[in-house]
Amino acid sequence: MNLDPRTFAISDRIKNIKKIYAVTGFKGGVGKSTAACLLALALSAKGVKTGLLDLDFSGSSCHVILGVTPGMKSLFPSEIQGLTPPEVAGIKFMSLAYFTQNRAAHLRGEDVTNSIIELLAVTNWGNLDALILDMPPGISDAALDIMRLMPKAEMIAVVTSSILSQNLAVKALEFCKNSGVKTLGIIHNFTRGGCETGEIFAEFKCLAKLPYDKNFEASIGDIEALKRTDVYAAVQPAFENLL
Amino acid sequence: MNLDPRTFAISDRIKNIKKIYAVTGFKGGVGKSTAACLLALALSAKGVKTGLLDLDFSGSSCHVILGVTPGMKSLFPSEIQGLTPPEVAGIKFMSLAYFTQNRAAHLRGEDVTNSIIELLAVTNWGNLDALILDMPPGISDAALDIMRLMPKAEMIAVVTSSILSQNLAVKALEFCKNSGVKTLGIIHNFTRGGCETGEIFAEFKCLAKLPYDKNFEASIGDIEALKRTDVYAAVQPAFENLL
Amino acid sequence: MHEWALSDSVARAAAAVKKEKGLKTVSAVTVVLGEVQDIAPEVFKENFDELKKSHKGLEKTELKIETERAAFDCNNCGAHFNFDRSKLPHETAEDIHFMPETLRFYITCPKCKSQDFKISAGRGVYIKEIEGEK
Amino acid sequence: MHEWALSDSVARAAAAVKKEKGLKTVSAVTVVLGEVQDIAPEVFKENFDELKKSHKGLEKTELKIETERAAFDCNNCGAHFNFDRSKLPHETAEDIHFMPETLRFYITCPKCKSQDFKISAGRGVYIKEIEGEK
Ligand SMILES: Nc1ncnc2c1ncn2[C@@H]1O[C@H](COP(=O)(O)OP(=O)(O)O)[C@@H](O)[C@H]1O
Ligand SMILES: Nc1ncnc2c1ncn2[C@@H]1O[C@H](COP(=O)(O)OP(=O)(O)O)[C@@H](O)[C@H]1O
Ligand SMILES: [Mg+2]
Ligand SMILES: [Mg+2]
Ligand SMILES: [Mg+2]
Ligand SMILES: [Mg+2]
Ligand code: NI
Ligand code: NI
Ligand SMILES: [Zn+2]
Ligand SMILES: [Zn+2]
Repeated sequence: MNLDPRTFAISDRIKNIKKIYAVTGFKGGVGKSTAACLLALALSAKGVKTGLLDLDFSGSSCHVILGVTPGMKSLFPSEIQGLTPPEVAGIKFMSLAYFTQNRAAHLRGEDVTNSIIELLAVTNWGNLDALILDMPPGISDAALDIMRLMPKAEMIAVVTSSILSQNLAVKALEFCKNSGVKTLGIIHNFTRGGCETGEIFAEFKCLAKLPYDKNFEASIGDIEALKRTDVYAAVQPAFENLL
Repeated sequence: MNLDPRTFAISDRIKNIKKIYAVTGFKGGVGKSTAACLLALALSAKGVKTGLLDLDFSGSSCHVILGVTPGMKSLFPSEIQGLTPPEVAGIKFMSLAYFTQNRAAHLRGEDVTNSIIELLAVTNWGNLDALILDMPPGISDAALDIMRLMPKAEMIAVVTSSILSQNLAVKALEFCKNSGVKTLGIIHNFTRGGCETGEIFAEFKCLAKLPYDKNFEASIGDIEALKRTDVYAAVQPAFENLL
Repeated sequence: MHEWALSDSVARAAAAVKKEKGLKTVSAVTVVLGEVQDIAPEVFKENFDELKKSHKGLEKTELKIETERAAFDCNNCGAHFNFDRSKLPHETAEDIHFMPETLRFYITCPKCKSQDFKISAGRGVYIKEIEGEK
Repeated sequence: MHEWALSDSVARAAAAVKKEKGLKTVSAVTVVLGEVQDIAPEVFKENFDELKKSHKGLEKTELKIETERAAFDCNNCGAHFNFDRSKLPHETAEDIHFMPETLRFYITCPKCKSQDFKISAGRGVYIKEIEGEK
C-alpha cells in the first residue's frame, strides 16, 4: 500500500466555504490575477468573508497586486490546526509565494499537483462565504486538479476582445462543460466600449466589463489606489451573480 | 529494461539547425507568440531558412496569427522520414494543432513532456538557419524539457513595462543563468516610448522595442497585413543579434 | 502546529479505508515520514492519538511511524543523489517543511548542476499499511 | 512513412547502449509497440532492417516486436479501463497515431466520464531488451 492521506482531508478543509470561484481564462495575460484580486477586495469591502488562493505558482502575481511581501519575517500563515492564512484587507490570502523566498518556481506538473494537494490539505480557511482561486493559464495540472479536488468550484472566465483569447476560451469552456464543471460567467477585460464578446459566448452570462485603464499599472501594490481605479468600479456588477 | 528510444534521435534531428531561439517571457500575454511569429516571418522574408515550433500546447496561437487551418484536409505535415512540416510564407511550421482537430488540449505535465519528445523525435526539419520556439508561460515541463533536450537553444525573453511581467522575468532569467542556458536578450513589448526595461535588465541586450499597435489585432491571420504593422517594422532591429 | 493537519488526514484516510473494507476496527496504521518534509514523529503521533478519538473504530489504533531517506533522480543527466537536510539554512528548512516541492529551489544535481530533478523517495507523508479486524 | 523516424530512434538507442555497455555486436532488440499509437509492426521492422545497416555492430541485429494493450487509470475516480481502437473515426485514429497524447481529446472514463486519465500502458514505442556479445 502507498496511500496519500492528504486528499482525504480536503473535503473537510473546504466544507465551511460557501462558494468557490476559479478565475480562469485559459490564455495568459488576459487579466485573471487582476480580476481575482479586485473581486476579492470588492467582496471583502462589502463584508463578505473572502479567501484568495493564488494557484499560478510559476506566475504568482496576487501578492504583488495586493502589495504584500510574503515571507517568514513579513507576512506568513500561522500554525493553527494546519496553516491559517494571514489577512490582507480582510481577505484570507494563501499563496505558494510564502514559501519560495522570491525565487522562480520551476515546477513540473507532478510538483504542481503535489503542491496543490498540500495547500488544500493543510490550509485552515475557517468559515468563508467565498473563496477566489487565481488560476494559471492553460488546462494543465492545476486546472485538472481543481476540477477533481474541488468539484464545487465554478469557473469565471476572463476574456479579451482578441481572437487569440476568445478562441481558446471557447474551446476550454466546452471542455469544462463536458467535464461537468459549472461556468458562472465571463468577465470581459480591456474593453473599449460595449460588450464585445459577441455571439461566440452567447450561452454565458457577461458578469462584468472591465475597461482598459492606463493608470491601473501605477496602482498595483497599493490597495487604496486599486480601489480608486475604473477597473475596480467596473468589477462591482459581477456581484449580482456571485453568492 | 524500459528504455524510451525517442530521445536518442533528437540530437540527430536538430543537427542541421544552426540556431535555436526559445521565445519566452515566463508571463502569459506579454506577446511571446506575436514576437515568435513576426520574427519567423521577418527572417523568412530575408531569405533565412526558418522553422517555427509552437510549444504552447494549451494556448497554441501561431496558426491563428499566421492564418492557417491545421488539419489533415487543410494543412498537414508530409510523411517523409518522419514528419516534414508544411511551409507557411516559407517558414517550416510545426504545431500540435495539426493533430487536435481544434479541441482544447488538456495535457498534464507528463503529457507535455511526451508530446515534446515525440515532436522532436519525428520532425524532419532538414537544414535550417534558425528555428524559433514559441514557449508557453511559466517554467513548467515545456521549458525544463527544452533546456535538457535542446541545450543549444538560446532564450529571447519578451517583457512588458508591467512590474508583474518584469518581476517574473528577472527571477526566471536568473534561473536560466544558473541552469547554464544562454539568454540572447530581451524584447520589450507594448512600449509607449523609450526603452522602459530599465536597470533591472541591465545585464541583457535589448533586441527590439515593439510599440503597442491598436491596429495589430485586425491583422491577425493575414500575413501580408501583419507585415504592414508597426510591430513587424519594430521587430527588424532584433536581427543584428540573431544568426 | 501545522503537523496537526497531516495527522488529521491520516486519521481520515484510515477511517475511509475502514469503511471501504468493511472493517470493525483499525488496529494499526503505518505511516512513512520523508526526510524532505521532516515531520517530527513525536508531534505527529501526539496529534494522531488525540485525533483518532473522534473516529469510531480508530479509538485504539496504534500509529507506527517509519522514516524514509530522501532520494532524487536528475531529469537532465540521470544521476541519483541524496542531500543533507541539516545543512539547509533555518528559513529554507522551514519553507520545505511546509511545502516540500520548494526544495528544488535550493538544491541542484551534484553531477550536472541541473535544478530539474525528481523527488523519488522521502518527499512527505504516506500510509504504508492499515491493519484491522472485520 | 512517419514510422521511419521511430525505427531510426530504436536503432540509435541500440547503438548507444552497445557503446555504453562495451558490446561488440547487438544480437537482438525487443521493442514493444503500444495499442494507442498503433504502429504497424511490418513497416517498423522493414525500416529497422534498412536502418540497422548504417550502425556498426547492428548489421545483423534481429528486431523482436511485441505489442501491448492500452490501459488507462482515471485521475478522477480511480477506474481502470481500456478502449477499442477500431471504433475511432479514421482522422482521429491518424492523429493519435502521430501524437498519442491526443487520445485524451476523444475518450472519457467509462465510469465517471472524466477526460483526465493516465495512459498506464500501451502508449507508444519502448525498448524492452537489448541483447549482445562483448
Ligand atoms: N483592465 C485593465 N486595465 C489596465 N491594465 C490591466 C487591466 N487588466 C489587467 N491589466 C494589466 O495587464 C497585465 C496582465 O494582467 P494579469 O492580471 O496579470 O493577467 P493574467 O493573470 O491573466 O496573466 C498586467 O500587467 C495587469 O496589470
Ligand atoms: N505590440 C502589440 N500591439 C498590439 N497588440 C499586441 C502586441 N503584441 C501582442 N499583442 C496582442 O496581445 C495579446 C497577447 O499576445 P500573445 O502574442 O498572444 O502573447 P503570449 O504568447 O505571450 O501569451 C494578443 O491578443 C496579441 O494580439
Ligand atoms: Mg495571473
Ligand atoms: Mg497569480
Ligand atoms: Mg502565446
Ligand atoms: Mg503559441
Ligand atoms: Ni510544522
Ligand atoms: Ni504512420
Ligand atoms: Zn544531473
Ligand atoms: Zn473516472
